[in-house]
Amino acid sequence: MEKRIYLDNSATTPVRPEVLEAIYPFLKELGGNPSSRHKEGRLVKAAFEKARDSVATAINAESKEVIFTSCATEGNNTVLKGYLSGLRSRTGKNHIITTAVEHPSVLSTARELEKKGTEVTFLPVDKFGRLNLDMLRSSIKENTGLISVMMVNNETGNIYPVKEIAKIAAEKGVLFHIDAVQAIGKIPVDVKDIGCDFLTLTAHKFYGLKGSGALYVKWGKWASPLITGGHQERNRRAGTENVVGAVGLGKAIELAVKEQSEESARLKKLRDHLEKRILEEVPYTRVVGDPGGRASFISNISFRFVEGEAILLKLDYDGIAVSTGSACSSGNLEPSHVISAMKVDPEEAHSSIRFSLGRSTTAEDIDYTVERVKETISQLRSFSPVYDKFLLENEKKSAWRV
Amino acid sequence: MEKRIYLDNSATTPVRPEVLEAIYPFLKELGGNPSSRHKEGRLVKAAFEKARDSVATAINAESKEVIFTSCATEGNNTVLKGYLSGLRSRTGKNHIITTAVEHPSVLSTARELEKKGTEVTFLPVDKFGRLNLDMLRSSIKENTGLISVMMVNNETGNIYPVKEIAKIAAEKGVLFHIDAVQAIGKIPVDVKDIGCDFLTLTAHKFYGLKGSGALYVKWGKWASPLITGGHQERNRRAGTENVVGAVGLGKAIELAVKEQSEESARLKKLRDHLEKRILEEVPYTRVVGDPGGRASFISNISFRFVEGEAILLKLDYDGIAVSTGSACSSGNLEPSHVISAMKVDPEEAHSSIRFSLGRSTTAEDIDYTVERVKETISQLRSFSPVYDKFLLENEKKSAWRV
Amino acid sequence: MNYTEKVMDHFMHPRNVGKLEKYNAVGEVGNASCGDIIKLYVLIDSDNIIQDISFQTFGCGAAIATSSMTTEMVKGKHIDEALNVTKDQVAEELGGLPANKMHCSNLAADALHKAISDYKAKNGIK
Amino acid sequence: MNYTEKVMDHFMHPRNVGKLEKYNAVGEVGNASCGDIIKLYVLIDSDNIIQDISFQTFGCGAAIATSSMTTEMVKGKHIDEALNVTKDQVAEELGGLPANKMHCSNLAADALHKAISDYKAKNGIK
Ligand SMILES: Cc1ncc(COP(=O)(O)O)c(C=O)c1O
Ligand SMILES: Cc1ncc(COP(=O)(O)O)c(C=O)c1O
Repeated sequence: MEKRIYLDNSATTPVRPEVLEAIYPFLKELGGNPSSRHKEGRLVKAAFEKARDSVATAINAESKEVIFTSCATEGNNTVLKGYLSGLRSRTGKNHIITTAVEHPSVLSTARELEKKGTEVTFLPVDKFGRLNLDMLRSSIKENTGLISVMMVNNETGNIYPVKEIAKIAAEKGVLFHIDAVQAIGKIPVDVKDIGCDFLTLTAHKFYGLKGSGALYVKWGKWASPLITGGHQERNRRAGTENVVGAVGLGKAIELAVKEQSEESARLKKLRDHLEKRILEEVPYTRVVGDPGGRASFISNISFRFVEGEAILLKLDYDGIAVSTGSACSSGNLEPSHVISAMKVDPEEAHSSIRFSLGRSTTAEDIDYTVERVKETISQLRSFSPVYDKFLLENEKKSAWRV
Repeated sequence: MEKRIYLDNSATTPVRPEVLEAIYPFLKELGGNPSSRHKEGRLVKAAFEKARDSVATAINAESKEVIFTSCATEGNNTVLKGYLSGLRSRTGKNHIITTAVEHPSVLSTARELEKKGTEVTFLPVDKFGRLNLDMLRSSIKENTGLISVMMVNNETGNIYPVKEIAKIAAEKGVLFHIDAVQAIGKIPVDVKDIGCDFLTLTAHKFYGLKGSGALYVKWGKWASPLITGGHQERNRRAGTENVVGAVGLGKAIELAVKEQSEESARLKKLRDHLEKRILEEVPYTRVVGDPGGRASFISNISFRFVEGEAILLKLDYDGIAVSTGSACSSGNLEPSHVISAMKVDPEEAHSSIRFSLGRSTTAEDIDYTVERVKETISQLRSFSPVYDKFLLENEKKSAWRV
Repeated sequence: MNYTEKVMDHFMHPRNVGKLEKYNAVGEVGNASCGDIIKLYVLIDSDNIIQDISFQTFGCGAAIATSSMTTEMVKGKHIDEALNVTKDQVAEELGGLPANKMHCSNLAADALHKAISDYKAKNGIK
Repeated sequence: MNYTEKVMDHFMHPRNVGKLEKYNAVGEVGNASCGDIIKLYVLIDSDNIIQDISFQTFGCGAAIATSSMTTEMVKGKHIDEALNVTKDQVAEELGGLPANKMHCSNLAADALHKAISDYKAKNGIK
């Protein structure tokens, strides 16, 4: 493959060498079933449980509070569906609160629950993507069972005040779920410090394997499983264990947390440089997101007058991988629900590009990217009818002023 | 690791070298998200879809009828729960028929549905584990929506007449789901020839990776997803795709099907030899299962007067991995539900051992195993109170006869 | 959801791009909220032949490629002949389009219809 | 659900196994449907000391190991002292047992109680 600059680390990350090394024995010879009683089983079980310990340590949980899943989407479904059906039947609580900027795995699931009779409040955000905690507090009702808010937004990098939300939830006796997918390895994630009841994560966002995730459930808060069958995972998630995925997740999260502060600082510098140059050198651009609180590896920039997919394809041709919105909504022609929720006007919503930096990103990558972005945007604007109209209107305005 | 003889291939199989080779590039460098539009995404997408084609080809389905899942347990849950909730709301049909010998991923799920108001018929089996098709036919009612029967039993190897069942189901307008987990690579599996609506499989039973499976859904028969979120898998299974798992599954199933007839014949010889020797050389043993129709790689043998776990542990110490019942029910102290359903008396039900052969099994393995089994059984019987009592009673009987 | 090579070629190297110096017909369709706006500039001569044509497009790869291809397909044609060019033909010439791009982003033919009918109206052509 | 080394040792090399040639007390507990049957043979001398003891067990690794350990723990003890040996002590001596094996498969102490109370009844000991 020719030299590529991969700036789509929010969509997924490649497997890092240490993870490959950790899983290799389980691909090469250790093929037992962790539930088996014989030596082949016990060897694998030991590694599997060690991986669970690593996940627990990384988020300051206890091992028995960690359930391996096939991905964060499954984890989010488990909390929203499994939890709710359990809670509803026990307590009658049938209202959940979430936000308009959640990942589809929460949002669509909440919408599905809504269709089936659950009451759902989707909290709006302001133009920076920020939540209003007073609004959150006042939307809690007698029958509110669960609040689900993400920790870091996957499109803007916005950081949500989960600790404050946890406090509100606790005061009101409401359970609190966090989608921490984009937070692991980016900002500290400590379930005890935050005080949440559920937390989901997925390995492939921090150099583990796709198809492997974990769900933290505070001890005592378990409700009912999404996937039933065998006795795996203390009856909380049936199915033969994804050993390779879990061992990889254990190693990946251990390294992600260890390297977090240094790597975040490094990426912040690169990200800030990227934004500074683009904002200075490409007119009619702006950063979409919360200037006061974003994780340091994402930059969502809108390039007025041109459409995102066209930018993406041109940069791809130049060897640079970026995205418009989230990968799992590609194929969707609507502008991103996250950007739309921020009351960005539709034309601008179609014009935004997410740059997400990662371990491979260098300063040279950023400078090369800026050069290609400049060229691409000016090319695309050269035949944009929207830009043309804008220029004409500006001319008129100046003419008047003269 | 010292020389081991792995006779637990029904629990899981190690990854075969060709599969490792196939997935290696996706662990080493190709780390994109198949839903991404850029080159990193497209490269991975192409391999992912090729894997889907391989699965489709292997079971004679069309690619769009294949949904990748995290395991057969998820697949079975999807059919039973997703399907049923969709069907119930559309047609009011709320009765399903399954058997007493299904895997827990079907059985527990059916029981859970039962608790929530679905009517479930669990068809009994005879002492050989066989179903009565007349009984099946007559248990179909106006409101029967789904029949779920496995193709090959994971404990006995019994083959169930899915083609006949499909015919009955079709006559009565009932949908038919097959758990084909233990059938792939063991007997031919052709969804068109069988005429089923759903079929589940899991990669790790035929040398693919744990945590990766597929669900066949006949085109037009889709109801509703278990896991909701992004647009992956044509909106039928959300979550970032397990690329490594799927690519491995594609390669594994391709090889499994290609080698099926030759490998089955080879294993049949070895299995028959194992049974012949054990039955001849170890008294008070018998094969549990259907003498007229078993897949050729499993042998479930009961060793009267001794308990299965003790046999398992002793053989394990001697370097031989076998199992009592299914791996996912280890930790369960009940005798196997499959053996119990065959009206085997409780003491004998506790005495059964499953030998499941696989690619690594050689004739020497089998002969060594027989020797160790002989020794183990005679040791354990030497202090079995049940055996002692049996001998005394026999002595008395002979004394009377004199 | 991949584009054919032909689509990518027209996207990367769009033909007849920008605004003609001289034109006597204009057609614009689409709006920003659906993500695609296409504007055609057409120079029609006295024999009603499309002497020249160019486009401006705000939109995705498919929108740009179909705009480019449409202008190529109708340039030099009599306007009535040009009106026979359908979206399906444009897509076919491009070797196909992803299903979800077939209708939303394949708007250049509509823009052409608009341009020509305006032109006809203005010039009293029936 | 793994066994400790001590459990495995007693399982692989069970002590006091089989049926004593000479015994004057027997205790049997368990049944086949729960998967464990333990039978103890005890030789108690005139001072009510357990001179010898052996076991027969139908059961899992834990059942065999706890049987073996129990016989070791009570051999040479006065019967009243032997009655003080609890299941928990047996499990502890073995370095622990998996939770689900703690009660179902740890039956040897029960068998001993049975053997001794029968012996006491037969011999008019209170
Ligand atoms: C017959 C049968 N069905 C379903 C399963 C479930 O497969 P998995 O554990 O990969 O979900 C298994 C094996 O575990 C099985 O043997
Ligand atoms: C914020 C967020 N939540 C959930 C997910 C779902 O993760 P997965 O696709 O691995 O299930 C993603 C990424 O895809 C994400 O960015």
